[in-house]
Amino acid sequence: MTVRERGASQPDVRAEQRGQALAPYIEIRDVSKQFVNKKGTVFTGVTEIELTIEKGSFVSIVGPSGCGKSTLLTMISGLSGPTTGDVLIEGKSIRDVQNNMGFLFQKDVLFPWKTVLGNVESPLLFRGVDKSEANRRALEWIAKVGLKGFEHHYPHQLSGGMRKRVSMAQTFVYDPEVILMDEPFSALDVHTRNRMENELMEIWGGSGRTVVFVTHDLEEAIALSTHVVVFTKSPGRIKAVYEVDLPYPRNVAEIKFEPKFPEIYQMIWSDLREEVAGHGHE
Amino acid sequence: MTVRERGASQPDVRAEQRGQALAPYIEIRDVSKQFVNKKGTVFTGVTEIELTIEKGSFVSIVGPSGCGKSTLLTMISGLSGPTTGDVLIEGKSIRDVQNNMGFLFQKDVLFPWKTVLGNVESPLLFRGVDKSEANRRALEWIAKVGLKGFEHHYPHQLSGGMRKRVSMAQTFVYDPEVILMDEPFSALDVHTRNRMENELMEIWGGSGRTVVFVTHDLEEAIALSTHVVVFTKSPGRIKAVYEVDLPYPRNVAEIKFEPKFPEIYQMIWSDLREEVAGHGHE
Amino acid sequence: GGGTNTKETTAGGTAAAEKTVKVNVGSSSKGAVTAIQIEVAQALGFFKEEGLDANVIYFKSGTESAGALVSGQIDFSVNAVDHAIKAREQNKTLKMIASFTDKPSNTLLVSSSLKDSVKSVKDLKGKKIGVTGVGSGTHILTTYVLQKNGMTAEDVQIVPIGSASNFIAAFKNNAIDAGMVFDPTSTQLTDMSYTFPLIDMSDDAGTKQVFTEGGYQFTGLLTTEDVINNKKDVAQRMVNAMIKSNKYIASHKAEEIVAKLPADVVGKDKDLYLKSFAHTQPAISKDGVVSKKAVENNLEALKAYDPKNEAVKTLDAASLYDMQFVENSKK
Amino acid sequence: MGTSERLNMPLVWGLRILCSVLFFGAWEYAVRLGWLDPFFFSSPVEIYTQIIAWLSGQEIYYDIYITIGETLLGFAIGVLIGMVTGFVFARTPMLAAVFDPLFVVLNAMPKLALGPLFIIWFGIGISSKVAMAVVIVLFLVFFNTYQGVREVSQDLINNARILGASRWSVLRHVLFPSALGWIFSSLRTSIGYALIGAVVGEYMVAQHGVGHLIASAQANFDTTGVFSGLIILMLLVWVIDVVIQRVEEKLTAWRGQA
Amino acid sequence: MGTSERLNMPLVWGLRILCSVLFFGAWEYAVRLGWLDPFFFSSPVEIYTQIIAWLSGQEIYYDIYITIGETLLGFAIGVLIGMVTGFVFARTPMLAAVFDPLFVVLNAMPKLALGPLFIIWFGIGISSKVAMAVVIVLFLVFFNTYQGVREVSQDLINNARILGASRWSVLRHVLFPSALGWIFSSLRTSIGYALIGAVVGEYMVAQHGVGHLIASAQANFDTTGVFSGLIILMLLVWVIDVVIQRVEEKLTAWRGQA
Ligand SMILES: Nc1ncnc2c1ncn2[C@@H]1O[C@H](COP(=O)(O)OP(=O)(O)OP(=O)(O)O)[C@@H](O)[C@H]1O
Ligand SMILES: Nc1ncnc2c1ncn2[C@@H]1O[C@H](COP(=O)(O)OP(=O)(O)OP(=O)(O)O)[C@@H](O)[C@H]1O
Ligand SMILES: [Mg+2]
Ligand SMILES: [Mg+2]
Repeated sequence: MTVRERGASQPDVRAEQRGQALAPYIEIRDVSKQFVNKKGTVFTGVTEIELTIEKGSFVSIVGPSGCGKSTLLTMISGLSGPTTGDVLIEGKSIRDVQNNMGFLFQKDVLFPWKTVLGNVESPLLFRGVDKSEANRRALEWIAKVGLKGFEHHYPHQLSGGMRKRVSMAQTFVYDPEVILMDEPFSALDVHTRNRMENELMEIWGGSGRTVVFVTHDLEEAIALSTHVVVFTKSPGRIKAVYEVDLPYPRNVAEIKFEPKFPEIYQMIWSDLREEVAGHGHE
Repeated sequence: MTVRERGASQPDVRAEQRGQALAPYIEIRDVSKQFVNKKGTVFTGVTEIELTIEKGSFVSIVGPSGCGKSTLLTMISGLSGPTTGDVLIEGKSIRDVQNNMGFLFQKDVLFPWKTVLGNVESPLLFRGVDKSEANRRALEWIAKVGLKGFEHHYPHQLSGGMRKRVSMAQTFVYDPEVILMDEPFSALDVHTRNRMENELMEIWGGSGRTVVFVTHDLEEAIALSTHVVVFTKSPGRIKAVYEVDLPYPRNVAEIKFEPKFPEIYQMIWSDLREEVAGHGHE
Repeated sequence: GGGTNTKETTAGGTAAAEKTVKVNVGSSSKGAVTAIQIEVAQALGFFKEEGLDANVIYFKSGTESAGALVSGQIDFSVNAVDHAIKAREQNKTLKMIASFTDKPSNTLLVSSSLKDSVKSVKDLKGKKIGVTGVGSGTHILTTYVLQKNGMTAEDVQIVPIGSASNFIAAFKNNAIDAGMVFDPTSTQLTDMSYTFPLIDMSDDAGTKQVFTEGGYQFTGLLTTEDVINNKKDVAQRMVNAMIKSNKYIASHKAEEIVAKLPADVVGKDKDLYLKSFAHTQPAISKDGVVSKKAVENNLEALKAYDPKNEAVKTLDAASLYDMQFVENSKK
Repeated sequence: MGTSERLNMPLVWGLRILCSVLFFGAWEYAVRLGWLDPFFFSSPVEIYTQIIAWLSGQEIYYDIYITIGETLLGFAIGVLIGMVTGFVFARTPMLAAVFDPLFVVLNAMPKLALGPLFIIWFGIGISSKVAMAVVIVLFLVFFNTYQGVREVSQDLINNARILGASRWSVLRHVLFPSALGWIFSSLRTSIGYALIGAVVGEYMVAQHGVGHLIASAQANFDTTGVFSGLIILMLLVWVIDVVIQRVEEKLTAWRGQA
Repeated sequence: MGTSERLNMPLVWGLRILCSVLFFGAWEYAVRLGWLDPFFFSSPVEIYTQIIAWLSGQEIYYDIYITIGETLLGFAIGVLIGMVTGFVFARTPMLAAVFDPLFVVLNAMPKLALGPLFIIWFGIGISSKVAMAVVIVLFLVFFNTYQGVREVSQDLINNARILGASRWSVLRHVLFPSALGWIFSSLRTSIGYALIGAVVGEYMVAQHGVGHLIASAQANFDTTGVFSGLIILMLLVWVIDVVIQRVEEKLTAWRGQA
């Protein structure tokens, strides 16, 4: 396992074991994001972010609440640019939303005027997929997230966890190359969560897809990822990047019982603990 | 530990150890909730719910996603009536919102036009508390949830976890007698979560306050509660009610290491597992 | 100038001409007795006799109608000669080619509550007098009447009231003490005994109290120089039809004439229409001739109204009308 | 209203009829007792008689046809222009910044004063009335669409963009459904204004139409005619409004119970 | 607009001025070349001269004072009534169900036809113009408030109720701020309509006021006077609109960047 403190040069992460390419895919170069409110006060969301993500890797981001995890994802998605620095994909600076990206937002962003089916179909229809084909693929994904029978419900007729799952189907259905996920599973019961995690592993494992995953659950982060990025408390910086040296394919429910797991967990946790313990309530 | 299958008569839960009263406080009598959509199709959210909650108890509800946990809380809050059956507080049928209740919604329901301070103050001002007193108490709670320095931020300028914490402060600040909480801590990092859990224990422990708590984290449910209610999968019924026989005061982070804990966990989990495993993906 | 909307269609066997010509004629309201020639010609078929297919279009007021005439949307318009004067001030030439009313046919009415105190115009000092609008014919006449009685507009309060129906409301509300109005409003008001007439300029006697000699040109048929020069034939037929109306009106009793008019012209209250027509009838021109003296009186009144208006002072009365068609129709 | 179907409709109708009966009853009574002057207020019975008389004739149908034609045409064109400009402005802040004061100011222009220009540009036929209706409706729909689109949740737009929506798809699938409540609210107001536009146009110049009918009645002091014409207009608007509401209910079926 | 402050304001002004110059330039040019008849279109230079002449006199200020007074008074009363009824109707579905068609239909009534009634009820002074402005503004504000309140998130209302808000607090702290965007949108439209109402009232009957000035000019075929009057009105509306926008920006400062 490789541990790398922030500021050190980018590690030569080995992903050959899964037959993935090695080239830097997403590069985040000394990025910071500042928010200016109407009174002109400046608030720094994240700062000095330097991170390289290889094609095919699964990077989890952990850190205290409010440290800038969502802010970073938003910048990678191209929805909002960094204040300083640059975000590049395949060497090209991101100026707008990319076509090959999926983003599972932390917020609830389903289209309230579309049914479950309509919501899940929509990315396919936006992409010009044939209506009947879109329908077929959407129904398949609705079943995969356990919502068979709810195809014609509107979002306001669903529970919180069900809405989250519709969002998941909406993202996975068009099979994006880069998947950004912001706390996707926290509203799910343990079992559904496990199923979704395995589904994600399956989608990601087979191909060169790249995942950037935000979670508060360190176990989940380690279980899923090739790399875990630890953020400092707000204004967020990268504290360390850990490479998780566990073999794939992994069964998420079982991996905790790998002998190496507690060791990795302890290592990252001790690092993270400092950050999360430090904030608030002073 | 008492285990009681659904349909059995209400148990004689012992709460004397914490000096609480024994009288049934909230009674849910054979309640069901049906949703009728515009086409006239009927969907059953929950059914045959029969539950008595004593004053001063801490009841957790666990169950698969979409089983009707939020629906039940909404009915207890008085925001929406049951289709059949009756919900009573102190023997009186609930017809409207109660003044002594707090409800932490699953959704994000902060007032977007109010600052953090304004949001936290508002229940006090609604209740006619003096402006400066309201201010003082609100600031105190903002600090308790770790948001010192963000008093004048608007909700859209906060991260997901921060917004959740503002909601918490908004509920706790007016010290309601009954607190309904719908997955309050799932968006928080481990440490913040622990702090919030302990804060909750403190608020609840000292007095006759009653808490109904929805979570997907069985550990959390057991760690906090006097009773754990397990729901079946949709349409939700009560499968079993467990009394958690661990001593108070509890330190939430440590209680897992109590010798009795794994035993209780296994027992409830085996019950819950059947339900969560059963749904979807067929 | 227009010309575009005079469609010529063949209609065989007409006595007056081989072709039926379609013309657009503007008027202000169906029930206006000062424009009754149009309705009489329509009802009695005078237009048809002249080979005209007259399309009568109703405008909100004479101003809109005259504007449409200038822009060529219509070929003829029923207006007061004052509109021709005002258009001339804006460098547009409109000419009256036939007269409809050669007396002011306005009545100065006074609220019945003042019956005992107001015996002459002089008694109106300090009172509120309603006119239709600032600079309108009623306003000008009021000023002239005041001047003739040794007063000026400053001695009273002039209140623009707008449309006819507003006058009745204004008298009812006691918002005005007197008003310069024409039919059917004046008849209606007197009929309802809200008011009594102080000076009635519908007949010779009343007119002479104000304009000692030559009358006063009120309504008539206006057209543009373009029509006069380029559509002589159409203009001639129009004037012929109008003179037939004038002669018919002069030679028949009010009851007979009104009986010939359709219901939408007469309105719901037949009796009122008859009374107001009978009241206005003396003002209706018998031969359609516009006299120079009458138009000069108009200019006189305007000068009284606005002494600073240089354009009016130099204006030649004869340039505001053209009697060639009336002359021709006598032949 | 979208919510009305869940109300007790017979009761609603009962109350509507009760209120109408009370209103017209009081009116008739007041006229008969001489509290209201029938010259200005006519009376319900007379108005009723007049409307029946008109409806048994033929001309009124042509007048209605003309007026409704002008209204609907003006409404359709105005809504189209207003909606398109509203969308464009809401999504193009620069354009909005430059021209939005112009819209406010043009909206405030008393169209009555432009009568002569309308006649020059659009002639004395129905086009000038349609144009009058258009310029009135346009601004109302513009302002509501503009505001409606600006109130659309940026999060939903972001999601749509991530999901690959083109500008047009964002418009079609996010902005439009989201602003629908506002657009319909403005449609309900606009239909009234379209009618007012047409009627003002007919006041200005006309040969036919209900507005012309009212103007003629007014010139003849026929208050009964004026009110009868107004009531016919109002009934027409009511019918159109019911249609608009039905469409709205269809299009906003996704909404939850209030 | 709320967003304008983040735009490049000098550029916005530059474009505004450029467009105005082009527009007025083209107009002047067309008149000089004889493409437009000054009888109907006057010309920018003449209008400018007329406005300057008016402004160096005294009467115009009184006219402006009268018209603005009527407009603002009518606006204030109309907004108040419209907002209150809008809130009440939105929160009382039964009332709304019974009377909402009435509002649509009354809105569609050509107020011009009611002139005589306004005079009887309100006299020929400023009250009748204020009343005219009120009845026009009222409906616009009503419909937008009604819709704005109905669009308020039920979740926020629920939260407020749980937190102990009385009906009044819900109104004050949830419904009102939430509907604010809509209310302001309707205010911006309404101010124009209030002015139109006042001017229509002045057309109907008046001794003073800019509307009266325009009507008199129109009666004299004085197109320059008509346009000059209109431009003065529009400038006034523009000033009021800027004030409304400033207030809106203050009240909606909580909103994020679009
Ligand atoms: N629009 C904004 N204006 C001002 N500050 C903002 C804005 N958006 C985010 N922030 C601030 O930036 C910081 C990072 O926010 P972000 O949402 O990225 O946190 P996060 O790591 O995702 O937290 P969480 O785990 O709670 O979701 C927070 O302190 C937040 O207050
Ligand atoms: N307004 C509604 N109309 C129709 N169905 C509804 C409505 N609200 C909830 N439901 C249905 O009722 C069931 C229970 O929903 P509820 O929100 O109570 O679930 P939950 O137990 O809270 O789930 P989660 O853990 O995902 O939040 C779900 O199947 C949902 O689809
Ligand atoms: Mg976040
Ligand atoms: Mg829930």
